[in-house]
Amino acid sequence: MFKWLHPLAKPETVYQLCGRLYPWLLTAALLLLLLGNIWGLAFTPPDYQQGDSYRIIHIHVPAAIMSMGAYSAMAIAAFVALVWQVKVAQWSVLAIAPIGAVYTAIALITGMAWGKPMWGTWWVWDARLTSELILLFLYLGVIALSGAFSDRQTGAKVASLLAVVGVINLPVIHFSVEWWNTLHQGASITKFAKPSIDPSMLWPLLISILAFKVLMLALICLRLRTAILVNEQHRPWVRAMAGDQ
Amino acid sequence: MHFQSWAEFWAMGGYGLFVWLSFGTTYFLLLALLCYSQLQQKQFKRQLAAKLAREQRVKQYQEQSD
Amino acid sequence: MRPIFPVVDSKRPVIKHQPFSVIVGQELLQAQALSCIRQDRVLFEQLSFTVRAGDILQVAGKNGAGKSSLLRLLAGLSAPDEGTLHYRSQPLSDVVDDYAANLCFIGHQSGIHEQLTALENLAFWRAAAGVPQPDDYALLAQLGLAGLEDIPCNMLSAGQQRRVSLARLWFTSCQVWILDEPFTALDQSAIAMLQQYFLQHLNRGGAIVLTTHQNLTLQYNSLTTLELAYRW
Amino acid sequence: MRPIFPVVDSKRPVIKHQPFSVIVGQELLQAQALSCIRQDRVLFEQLSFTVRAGDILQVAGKNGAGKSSLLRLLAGLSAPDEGTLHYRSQPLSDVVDDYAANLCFIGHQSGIHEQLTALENLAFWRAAAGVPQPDDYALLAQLGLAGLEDIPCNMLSAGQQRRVSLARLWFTSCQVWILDEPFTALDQSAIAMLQQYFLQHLNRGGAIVLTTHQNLTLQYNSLTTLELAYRW
Amino acid sequence: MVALATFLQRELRLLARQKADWLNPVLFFVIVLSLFPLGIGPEPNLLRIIAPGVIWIAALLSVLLAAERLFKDDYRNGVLEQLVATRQALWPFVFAKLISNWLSTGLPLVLLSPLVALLLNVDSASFLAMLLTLLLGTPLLSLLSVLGAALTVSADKGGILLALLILPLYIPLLIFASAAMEAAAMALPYYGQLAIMLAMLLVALALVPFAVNSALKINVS
Amino acid sequence: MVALATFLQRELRLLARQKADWLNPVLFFVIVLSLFPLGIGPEPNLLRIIAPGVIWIAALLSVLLAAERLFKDDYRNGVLEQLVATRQALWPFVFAKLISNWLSTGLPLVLLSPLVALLLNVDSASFLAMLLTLLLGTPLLSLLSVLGAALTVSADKGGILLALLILPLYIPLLIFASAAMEAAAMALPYYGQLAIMLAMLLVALALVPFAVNSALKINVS
Ligand code: HEM
Ligand SMILES: Nc1ncnc2c1ncn2[C@@H]1O[C@H](COP(=O)(O)OP(=O)(O)OP(=O)(O)O)[C@@H](O)[C@H]1O
Ligand SMILES: Nc1ncnc2c1ncn2[C@@H]1O[C@H](COP(=O)(O)OP(=O)(O)OP(=O)(O)O)[C@@H](O)[C@H]1O
Ligand SMILES: [Mg+2]
Ligand SMILES: [Mg+2]
Repeated sequence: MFKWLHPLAKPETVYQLCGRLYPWLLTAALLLLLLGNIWGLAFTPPDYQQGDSYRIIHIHVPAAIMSMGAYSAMAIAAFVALVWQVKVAQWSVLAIAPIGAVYTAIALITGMAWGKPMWGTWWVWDARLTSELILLFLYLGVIALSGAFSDRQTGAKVASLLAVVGVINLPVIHFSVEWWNTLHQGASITKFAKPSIDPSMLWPLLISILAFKVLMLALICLRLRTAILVNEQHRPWVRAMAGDQ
Repeated sequence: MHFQSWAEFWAMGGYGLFVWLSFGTTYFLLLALLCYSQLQQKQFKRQLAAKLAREQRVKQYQEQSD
Repeated sequence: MRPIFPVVDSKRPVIKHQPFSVIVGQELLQAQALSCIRQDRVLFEQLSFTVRAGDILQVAGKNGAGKSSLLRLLAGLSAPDEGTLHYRSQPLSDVVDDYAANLCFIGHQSGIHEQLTALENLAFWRAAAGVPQPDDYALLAQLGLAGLEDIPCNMLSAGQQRRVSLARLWFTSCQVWILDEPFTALDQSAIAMLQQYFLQHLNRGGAIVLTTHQNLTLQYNSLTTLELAYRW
Repeated sequence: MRPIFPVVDSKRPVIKHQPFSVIVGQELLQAQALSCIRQDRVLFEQLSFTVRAGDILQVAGKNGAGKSSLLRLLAGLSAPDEGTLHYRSQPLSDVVDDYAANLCFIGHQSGIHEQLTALENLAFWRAAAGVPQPDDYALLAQLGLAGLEDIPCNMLSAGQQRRVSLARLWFTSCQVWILDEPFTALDQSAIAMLQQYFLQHLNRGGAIVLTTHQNLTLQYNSLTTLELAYRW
Repeated sequence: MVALATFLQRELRLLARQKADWLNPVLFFVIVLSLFPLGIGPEPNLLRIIAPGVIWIAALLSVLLAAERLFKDDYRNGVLEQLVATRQALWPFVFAKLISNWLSTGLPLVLLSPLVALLLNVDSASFLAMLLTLLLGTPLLSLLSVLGAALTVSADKGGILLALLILPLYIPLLIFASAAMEAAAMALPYYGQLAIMLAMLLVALALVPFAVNSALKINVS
Repeated sequence: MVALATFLQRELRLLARQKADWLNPVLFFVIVLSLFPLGIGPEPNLLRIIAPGVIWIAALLSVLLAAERLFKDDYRNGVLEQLVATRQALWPFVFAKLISNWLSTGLPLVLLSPLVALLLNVDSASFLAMLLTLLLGTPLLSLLSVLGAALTVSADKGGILLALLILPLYIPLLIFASAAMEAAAMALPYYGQLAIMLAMLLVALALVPFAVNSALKINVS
């Protein structure tokens, strides 16, 4: 059934595929990002409550959503790598982790910059904020762990294991933080409730989300290519390529 | 176009600092990640080429000393 | 409490080996077209050999040739980059548990805990091997460690530590031994004794793969030397 | 940045040794009635000997005889339980700094940091010895480590690590070398090269105290063997 | 089972030999706790409010410090490598480590809790909650730290990496445990929190040994 | 001097190679700080009150954890033994360790302080005090932890013994530093506390290297 997937386990094929996809994905991502953000920044009316500050939504929400999306992608890759010993999957774990970390950092920073005008403080120990912070720690843990071994392969395998363990823990973190917060706070951050979005604001937002997603794919292609080169550098095809330059 | 002038656009209804701070850092971080990833690839290719040349030399050296 | 003056009778054989079911000359390990890559350098390629019951295989080569790496492959600790390993004609990955149960691997590191005494270390390895009935005083005396059984191993000299580590060979019932530089730090008499014991194991139908930079001095019936070249 | 392609010329001597002021045959180390007690056991007693410039002293004996303990005494790392040590006819405790500056001690442990590359380890030991002007690429190539200069040492094989550790002998200007089992993990060609280098050092008026369980194979002019008995 | 018993005996013997291995975490726990009155000021009310959180943070740190060395010795001298080569002996080894880790770090914390209650002005209702949460929570803590230790045995960096890995996993435990103690202080029921902690413990008990096992295998290969 | 420069270069190179050695303490610091709101509750006022003590306790712990490995590697592979045999090279070695330890743990904490102030709602007056106390206090912290590391390098017990040795020495520092920050929060002058911290730093700077030196010598013989 998965026969069509089989060539994808071959590093050289993946390398070439990524190389072919990368320019298209990158241009698409940049165009979409520009489109969504300019539309959202300049061509939509301000929110009746939040004024123009709500325009941060066009990067905050895509980054926040994709930060979680990246984690699931990473965890799936890690699982595949551990169970079926697919090398390409293992390298993609390390390719995705920094992207996820950057997206998470963006979500945190933009959230903070939004919280200052809205809530009057850069940071509160709210449930969603806290779990996003923990997500950042998880990413950093994976990255740090993968770099902690002098043997590259060991680092990649151990980091995959941690990514899988983290995914089991993710819902636990999510619910515990949610539950913990409602005990103390709750009322003071009702502003956080979903603002009902006007369709005219929704479109640019959706485009920006798509842009972040495509950008993630492009970055994965780029980083995976490097990872393949690094890990396959003893293969003739890599050597031939390096010799050409 | 919702804004009347550029000045108004930059001001963002008084929220300019926060809006541009977020957009600025976002673009900076994304761009940094992109450049870093690209740089990594270039750097590795260069390293590999150097390594191959070096290997050649080590082989030569071994042949000489044999 | 253990008896303070154990009755040691070095004439009595310390362990009665339950003979493993052996067909002499039976193929135990087959390596086919193995290759190993470390740090993107090919250490060896297309390496094929067979280890039969009763065989002793000495892996030789210069420093860095890849001897230890090969031994770790054979012990199932890492996977070959290419090629296959068979154990009793079955792919290693299918019978890895059977194989592991029949394998005694002692690497560069001694595998003894420095805070524990020789006796306690042996007890640990006995339990790991599933061998009951300790008679370790006699065994340690035989290995020249009489009187040093119950001091922590970090107070033993380098060679004495090595002896404790090798003591495991005296009670294991495994058929395949993989030993990485077993003679390190041992004095000449200990090396001679160990080699004598190798002969016994081979005669019982065991198989040994080892590396050493010293020469094997005894007369072995089926000693093969596998010379790995140092490749850059 | 270091040059990627160091010019390696194995014919050229790597280091020009500044000859230490030597009166050949001068007494360097005198041990008088040394005794050493470990764990309430007397390892050796009333041990007296003299090491002169140009001498090589091989401390021999079974595992646990007390060779390493003696070497640590001689290196000033621990004090004898009885007896005295003199350096150039002065009590060791009076001239300990002079002595230390003229002593190169390499123990059982290799003394290299596993996270650092061979080059970086050498730079460290150069600085510790106060020797300037590194030409370490050539030195490492001469030791058979060409191409492995800049990977962390924990990725080297056991023998390669040992070679890095011994590389120190090639640039030290110390007169007295104390080496505990320097041949461990080395292959035959490396041992031969090392012994050749020992000869050079002795001819320059150096002195060597070492232990090894392998035999010294070269023809030394003034080789003394000090046999320690294993005493219980 | 025989192997498990022998291995456990070995671990306990090591603990008896290296008393500092279990004495130090306990002392560390007490010292860190006594730093808080010094750093924050001695007002009893403030101390009582922060007590639940502080106790659990100190517990985490002391267990973490102890966990780092768990597999290091056995890795360095090749025991682990040779155990992995024998395969079937790895399971009892892991369980022996888990049990001895809890006995040497978790249990002393539980036994020490009366003293802690005294130091931080914890009242008797929260004290019971503290005891119960420690009983349920410290085994989970042990499981997590053993996992962290197994992940990092062959890593070049030491204890802080371990801390970094474990802390996110540990946050739910912290939240529920301190919530239970706070609820107790307000005379509210806290079965819910305890039940959740129990559930987490059971899940971890089922999954962590597998993860530890494969982490060890990866680390020696 | 040449030796000091080379040794320092070696330490920095090790840090550059093992980025985790200085990244992890920083992350650990941040993570421990973020545990407090989770354990104690998110009320900003409460957080502000406990901030000085908590920051200094977290700083201590992260420096402590980092210090443990300081001499361990060099001891295990015989570098220390062979350095002691050469004697004169030991001094620059110790100074290089001291400097690199502060650069890799103390300095990042100072640089990180704005973020911390944000997380724990510290106001700007106390923030200045926090910055100053960290600047004066972290070198002292480094000195003490290096001393602890040197004392315990050959002990078979790991980091916790170190913690025990160091924590009592550290209490005066904790008291003065958090007192300074509290004074700042109440808009009182805090030169006195700073002066005392400076004095402690100077005394330690004069004495600790000797102690480290002889501790190392004792440990290898
Ligand atoms: C550091 C501060 C913040 C963080 C870490 C953060 C994090 C997140 C995350 C993780 C999501 C995705 C939720 C999901 O898809 O389930 C999200 C969505 C969202 N955030 Fe934030 N946020 C922060 C501040 C804010 C602020 C200040 C506002 C507005 C006042 C805000 C408004 C929103 C909105 C409107 C959404 C999308 C609604 C939804 O999908 O549920 N956020 N944020
Ligand atoms: N650190 C120590 N503490 C206590 N006793 C020790 C210590 N090191 C060695 N011993 C004891 O001293 C004796 C001699 O040890 P030493 O290391 O000197 O032997 P050696 O001759 O070097 O042996 P080998 O050939 O095995 O290296 C040993 O039997 C041991 O019991
Ligand atoms: N853990 C490792 N990671 C990466 N490369 C390694 C590792 N161990 C060894 N190597 C590389 O593999 C090569 C072979 O090492 P190996 O230990 O197999 O040699 P060896 O034949 O056992 O040598 P020796 O006689 O010195 O023990 C070495 O040159 C080294 O560069
Ligand atoms: Mg080897
Ligand atoms: Mg010795």
